Amino acid sequence: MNPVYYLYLASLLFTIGAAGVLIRRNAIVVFMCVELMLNACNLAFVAFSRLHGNLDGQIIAFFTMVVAAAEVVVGLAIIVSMFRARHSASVDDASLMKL
Amino acid sequence: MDNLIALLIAAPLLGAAVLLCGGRALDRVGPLVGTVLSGASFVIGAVLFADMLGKGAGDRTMTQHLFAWVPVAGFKADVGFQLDQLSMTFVLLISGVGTLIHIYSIGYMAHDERRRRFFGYLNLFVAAMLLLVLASNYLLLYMGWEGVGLASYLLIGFWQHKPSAATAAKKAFLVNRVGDMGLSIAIMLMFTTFGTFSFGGVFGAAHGATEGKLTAISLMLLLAACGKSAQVPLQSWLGDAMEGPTPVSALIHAATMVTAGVYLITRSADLFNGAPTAQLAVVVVGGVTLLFGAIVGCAKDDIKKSLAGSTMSQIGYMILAAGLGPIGYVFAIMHLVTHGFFKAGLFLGAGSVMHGMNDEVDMRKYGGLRKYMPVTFVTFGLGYLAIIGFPGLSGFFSKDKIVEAAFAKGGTEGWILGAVTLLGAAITAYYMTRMMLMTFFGEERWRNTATASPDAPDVEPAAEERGRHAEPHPHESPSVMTIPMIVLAIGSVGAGAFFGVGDRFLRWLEPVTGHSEGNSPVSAGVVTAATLVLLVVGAGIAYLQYGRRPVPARAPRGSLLTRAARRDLLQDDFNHVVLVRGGEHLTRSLVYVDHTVVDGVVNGTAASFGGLSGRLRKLQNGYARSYALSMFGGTAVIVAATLLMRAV
Amino acid sequence: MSFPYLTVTFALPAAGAIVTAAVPAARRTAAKWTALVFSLATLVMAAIVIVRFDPGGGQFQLAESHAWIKDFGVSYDLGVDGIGVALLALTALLIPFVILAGWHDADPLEEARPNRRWRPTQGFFALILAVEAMVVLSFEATDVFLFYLLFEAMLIPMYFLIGGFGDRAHSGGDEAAATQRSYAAVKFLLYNLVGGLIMLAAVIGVYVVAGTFSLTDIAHLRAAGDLSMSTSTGRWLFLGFFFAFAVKAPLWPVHTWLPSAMGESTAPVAVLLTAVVDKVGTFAMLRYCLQLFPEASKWATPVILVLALISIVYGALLAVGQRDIKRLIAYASISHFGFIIMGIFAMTSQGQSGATLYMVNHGISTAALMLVAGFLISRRGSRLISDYGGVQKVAPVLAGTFLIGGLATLSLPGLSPFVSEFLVLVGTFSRYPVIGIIATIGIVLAALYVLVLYQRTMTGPVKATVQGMSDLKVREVVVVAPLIALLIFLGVYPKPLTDIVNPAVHQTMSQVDRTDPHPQLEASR
Amino acid sequence: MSAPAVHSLWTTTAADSIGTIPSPHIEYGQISPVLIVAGAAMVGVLFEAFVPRKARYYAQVILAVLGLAAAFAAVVALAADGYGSASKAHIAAEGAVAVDGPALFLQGTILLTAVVAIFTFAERRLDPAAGSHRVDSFAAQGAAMPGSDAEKAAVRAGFTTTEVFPLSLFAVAGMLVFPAANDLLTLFVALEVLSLPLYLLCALARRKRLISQEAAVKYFLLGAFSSAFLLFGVALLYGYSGSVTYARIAEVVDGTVQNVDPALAGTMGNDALLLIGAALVIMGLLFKVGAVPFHMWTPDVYQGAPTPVTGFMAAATKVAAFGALLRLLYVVLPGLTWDWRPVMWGVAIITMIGGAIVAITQTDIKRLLAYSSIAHAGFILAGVIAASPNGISSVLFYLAAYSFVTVGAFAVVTLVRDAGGEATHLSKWAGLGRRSPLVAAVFAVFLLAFAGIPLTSGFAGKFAVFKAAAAGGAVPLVIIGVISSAIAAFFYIRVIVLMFFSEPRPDGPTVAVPSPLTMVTIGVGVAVVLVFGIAPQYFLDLAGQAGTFAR
Repeated sequence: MNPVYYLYLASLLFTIGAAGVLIRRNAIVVFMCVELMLNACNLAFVAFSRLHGNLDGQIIAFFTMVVAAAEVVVGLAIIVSMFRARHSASVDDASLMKL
Repeated sequence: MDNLIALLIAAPLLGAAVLLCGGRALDRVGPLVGTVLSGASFVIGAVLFADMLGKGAGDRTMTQHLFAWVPVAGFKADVGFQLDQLSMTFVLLISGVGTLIHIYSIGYMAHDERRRRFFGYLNLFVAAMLLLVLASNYLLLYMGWEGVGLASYLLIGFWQHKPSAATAAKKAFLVNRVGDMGLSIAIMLMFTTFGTFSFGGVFGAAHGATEGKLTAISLMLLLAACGKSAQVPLQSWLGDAMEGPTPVSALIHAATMVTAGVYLITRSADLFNGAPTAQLAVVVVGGVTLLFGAIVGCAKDDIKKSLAGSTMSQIGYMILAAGLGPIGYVFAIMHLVTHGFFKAGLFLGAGSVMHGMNDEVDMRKYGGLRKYMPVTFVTFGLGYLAIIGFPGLSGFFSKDKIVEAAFAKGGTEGWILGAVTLLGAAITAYYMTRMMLMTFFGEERWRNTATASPDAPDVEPAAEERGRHAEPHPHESPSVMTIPMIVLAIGSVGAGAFFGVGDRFLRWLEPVTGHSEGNSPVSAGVVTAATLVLLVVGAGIAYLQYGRRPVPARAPRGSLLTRAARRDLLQDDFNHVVLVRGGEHLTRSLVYVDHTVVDGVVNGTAASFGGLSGRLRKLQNGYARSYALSMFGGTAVIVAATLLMRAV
Repeated sequence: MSFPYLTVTFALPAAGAIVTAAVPAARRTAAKWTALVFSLATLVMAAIVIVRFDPGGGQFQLAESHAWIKDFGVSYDLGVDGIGVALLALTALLIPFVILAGWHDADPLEEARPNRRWRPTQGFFALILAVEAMVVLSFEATDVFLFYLLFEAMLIPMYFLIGGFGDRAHSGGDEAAATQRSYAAVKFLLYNLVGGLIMLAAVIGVYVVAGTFSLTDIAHLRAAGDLSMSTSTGRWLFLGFFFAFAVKAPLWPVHTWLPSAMGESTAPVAVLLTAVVDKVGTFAMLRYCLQLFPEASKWATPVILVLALISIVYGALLAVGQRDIKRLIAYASISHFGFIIMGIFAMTSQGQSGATLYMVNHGISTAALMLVAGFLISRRGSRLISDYGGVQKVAPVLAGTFLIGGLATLSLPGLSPFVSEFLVLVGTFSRYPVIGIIATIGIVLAALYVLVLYQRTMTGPVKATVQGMSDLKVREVVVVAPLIALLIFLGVYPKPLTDIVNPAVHQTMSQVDRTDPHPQLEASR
Repeated sequence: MSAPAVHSLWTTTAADSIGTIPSPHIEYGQISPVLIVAGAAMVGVLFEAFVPRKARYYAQVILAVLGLAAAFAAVVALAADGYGSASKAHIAAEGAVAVDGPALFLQGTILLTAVVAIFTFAERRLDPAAGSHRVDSFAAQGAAMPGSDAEKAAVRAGFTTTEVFPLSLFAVAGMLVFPAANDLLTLFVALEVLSLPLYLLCALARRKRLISQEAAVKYFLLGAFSSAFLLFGVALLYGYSGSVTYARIAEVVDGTVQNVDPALAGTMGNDALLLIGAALVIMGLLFKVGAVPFHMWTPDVYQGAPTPVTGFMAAATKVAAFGALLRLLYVVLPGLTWDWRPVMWGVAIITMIGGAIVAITQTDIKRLLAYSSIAHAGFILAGVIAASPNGISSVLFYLAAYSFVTVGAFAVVTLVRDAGGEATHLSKWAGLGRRSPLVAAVFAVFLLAFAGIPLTSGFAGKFAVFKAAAAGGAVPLVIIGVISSAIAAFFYIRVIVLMFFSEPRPDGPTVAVPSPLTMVTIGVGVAVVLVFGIAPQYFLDLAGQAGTFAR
């Protein structure tokens, strides 16, 4: 199967994720969309890795997962604390600072 | 000997410095110091004069070089003096008459608390005037030129608490400044043409210059002369200048300063001779002013203003004569000197009259004063006879010569000029007779009338002491005032004959100004006869109007011409409307422009930035998602741009 | 390595500023005296410089050179030519009078003192000395970058002087005064900063083109023909420089900051501003615009002359229209700066010598007039002309000095400004007759605004508002008398000054390679 | 043993026995600065676990400062060994990080900035003591809900969030690697390592916790978003060149690559991969430096975060991010100069102008400084664009000059307080010059430096950058930069006017007297302003020598 298709899929996922970030209000969901984007990247890495016949891409994918995990830890901590403070996880409510 | 020249100026200058910087301590001796120092410079002048007479006509010019004033590359102005017959004539006139008037002022200003300063200013004037006539180059002359202007400004406005005086002073200075523009431009032209502006250099090279250049320079000099000598169109200030104390009017605005223009033209003879057009302009100016002043003189009821008009007209004679070229220069100067005597005399007389009349200046409130102030009457009378050119008195000789010279110009021009001068003589006779009659003859109109001229609410404090608004008690002035009058009277009687008989003055001045007899179409005799006839006519009319019939205490409405003449032939109204009003509008609108337009543009830009900032701020709406959008959009744009960049 | 005269001349006031600022808050008088002493020491130093300076010598004398920021091609190069010396002397001369005149201007009003640490007096005099130091150094610098640094840096202390120590005589009360003042200060700073920043671009350009900032090196490069500056580049750079200097000078139409700045600041500060700081602008035109970009200067001359001409007439007319004494003087200064710039760009010996003399004379005359005006205003507490009248009756000495200052401003012959003004006119006329003639209108207008001012304030019946006004005090006479004496001396005997200036001007002329136009026919002496 | 070899070793699936796995060759000495800081951070974590609360604060502060100092010493030592110079600079740790001039210079700058920033972290004199316990600018307990009883209790108990020290050390570690990263993977990891702790630090303000948390959320979400872009960009570049090491990619871009296998040949032909990938990576970095249009997080985060953190972020992050950007553009994409240059031109221009203009109407001092930092990013970009050794060194110099001043400025902001904590609204600053001239004067000095007035560090930096840009032919950029700095001058001056020329308000803020710690921070700032402004030659030389990247 032509690796290019994997690439298309990756871009599609990435775009979906990005769109989600722009559209969804709930911080958790937004964050999940970011994760989706990261995974899209992973797919792209693996695909290219296969294409070029070296392992770098796959190794990077592992790194990405670790980083994503770390992001989850930090992100959830922040989002949860915000949620507890305002009883809402909507990113739009968090707009005290503007102009 | 030559080194004495500087002293001529130094003496009065020292006086000015001492009197103006010195404190109240000098208040008592001030007048004396001033008078003595001015006298000193007269003595020095006399010594130099004697020395000069001792020499041959050819080498009478003395020079003294003090130091380099402004040396910049080709531009070399020195502080140096040149004393030749022409300057010498002026030196004697200035320091002589000046000293007399100092003496007169001791009496006249006796009660003024600020007389120390008054004498300081007088000395300053004498110094500046001497500098003017002694300078050996035009730039230094310019310095004296403005110096006398300053002195005149200070003295006209001496009673500064009178708004009218302050205004008159300002006006005089401003009008003169216009003339000064001419002088400075003339000097610049000289520099660019000859590379120098020292008398020697310029006159030496004059013949080499094109007529155009010479004309330009000469016209500019004429403009300057018009300013100082109150010639049309810059004459308007002289009338108002009468706001100053009368001695000032006598010294500055009759005898000396106002004749500076004549000096300038005569001094620049070599330039004017090469520029016929300019000379024509000069005679035109002279002729017009001659009549203008005379007419104004007829209409004024204010004795000083009337005399001012007469001064204008007399200087008109001189300018006209100077404009005639070599045939006229000498007589211009001669008339200048004689005029210096009798006009100063007349003014001092007027001052003396005012002194006795609570500073009343309106001749309609005079009358029959001859028996109250005999000395004044006699001296004034002699001055009167002199100015109308009564045979044998000084005016007769000098004015007659000018009339002859005018005819001698030849051609229609000659006829016209001759006619003008004759007409002027007639009018002179008219208004002077009128003045004489209104002041010293007729009924005593000042009886039971609370006097004081409306336009001068409070003059010298002296006046207040004498209890004004009461009926005046005419009385003769103290001898310290009458003696100078007597001396001047003698001068105005004898000077003419002394100069005229045997062309003594002509021979004295000829080496400097050069001289040529024109070819007069009419003989001297005829001219003299005509002059006398017109004289009688003028005086006669005046007698019929003011001698036979009583003079109304309030001025009648008068003919259109009269009314115009009373307002200086509407010349002031013109100035007011065009220059003053126009100027005010211009400046006001410019202030507005500066504030709204020039400044507005800048403030506008600042404001627009502020507005833009306010609008851009709105983008920062606090929503994380819109921030993300801008990032996303930005990325998209960048990607697109990069790809396009490659595609292009 | 000889004695560093120039460094010391600038270091003295700089040190003075620091010391003065360090004086304890309570010891105000001490601070004043410290400042005065330091300024006098600077004056002495300046005198020594003049003595050491040899008019016949090389272009830049008493030169000092030390490496500084070689990455920027910048070195600490000092040196003075005649023009620099003249202005150096002017600065050193005026500052003591400024300090003396402002003796009480910075005394804190008792109620307006939040705490002990607030020490306006120290600040005021320290800032004045700081300005002096920077101005002095900018006259000494022969390195474009060094000059630029000071050109910009001197704005800051000046800004605080205007905004922080404004004129207390204000119609609108303290609050209005404060807002007006900070507006004026900001306006001053922004105008000059914008000018300076545009100049910065040009300065960088110079480095890119020449690779050095040293005037002498650049001159050598040009002489050797190694200076590859295309005509257009030269012109752009010239414009960058000229704009900054025109703002500083100021030249129409970028002049509007001056009236507000001078109006709102105290008289001494106004003098410092217009008589000293602004001179840096005209000085820089003469030294940098002309010497760095001869070709461009000649190219731009017509336009600049016209602008200068507009400044002359426009400034004078606006002066006539003013109601505020200080703003009137400010507009008069604008007119005078027009003359200076005209003289510089007339490109004749007379014009440029005249312009240099003009800078000095204008400094002295404006100082005299403005300081007396300041004394007057401090007495009555108003700047409006209409609030005065008949002052000469109650305070004759004040009126007299005011009149002399005014006469100097209208450049009466016998007072020093006349010499310079006439030189400028002649210089301009000999190359551009029409412009020269139109400029003479300025003479008449000057007489108009000065005499109107004098008439309205000093003459006429004594107004109730000025009744019992005190005449000049000793301190005030000490300030004014020497200035007047100087005006008269330089008016009658300007030779010492011209002797110093002429060679420098000749140098400049040769660098621009212009020669005076010859008179149509040589005079036979 | 080179990277591809390793991979081939992996790809040949168990052909021969995997008996000998060569241990990767790591030059520990050369990457010691990173190791020291990271180690110190980990020790700090252990401290949190084992050191009693009373002693924790002091232990952490000392540890952090010592760690940073030691790391700095290591950097100096390396530089002394000549790793800074082009001759000895090289790639360490299997091509992961570069040890060269720019890297060392920036690491040194970051470390020193971090030290002074840590001082402000440790400041405990500003807030009134809660009971017997002195408190710093951080929440008593990050987890405790704002205004809740739990929080009150924590405050009463005198809890303090000493975790901030290890967190900041981790961030520093990331920052040290960021500009030195020599392959895209390292770059990404370093980015995350430096970002994640900052997200947390933003959320930990003691006062105004709500906006603090909001700042954290925004920063985190947008940061994650941007790093996703960056990562995708990495993927594309990897796809294009088959490798993530800078050197390799550069070769491929230049076309000077050896032994091209068919797959590579295929992807090499596809410029879209390269261009889009490069654009995305660059975008990720521009986000960190806060360039328009990726700047919008800056004002909010700067305002919301605890002021010491803001200062630290504003200074250190910018330094690190610009370092990475420089390396990327100069090492990886020199072959692409003609593609990225126009784009960067655009970004630089709108960044300069936009930052300056929007700042004019700001009313909060921290937001004002945020926008000013945006404008400065624009100026620095102008230097980046110069694409010449001169450009590199000018940027290095600018960063060094800028960072300390920024930390100092924010330190001053922490001093001006009223009942509600720091009084950041501009109107409160009115007449500060009358109340406490010294503080106002110092702040004025910083503002003048930001405005780039001559004889301040700001001017020297600006001049260096513009000079490089002009020499690089970017004259229009210089002119725009000059204009925008004129606009910028306006609002700096506005603040000065406010402080000195307007009457103090009765309810105005008080100025807290800080401990020596903050004094040092501010002192360093002032010193840098003056030294860099008046005698910058030494540092210019330093930056000049450090001006070349290792390939």
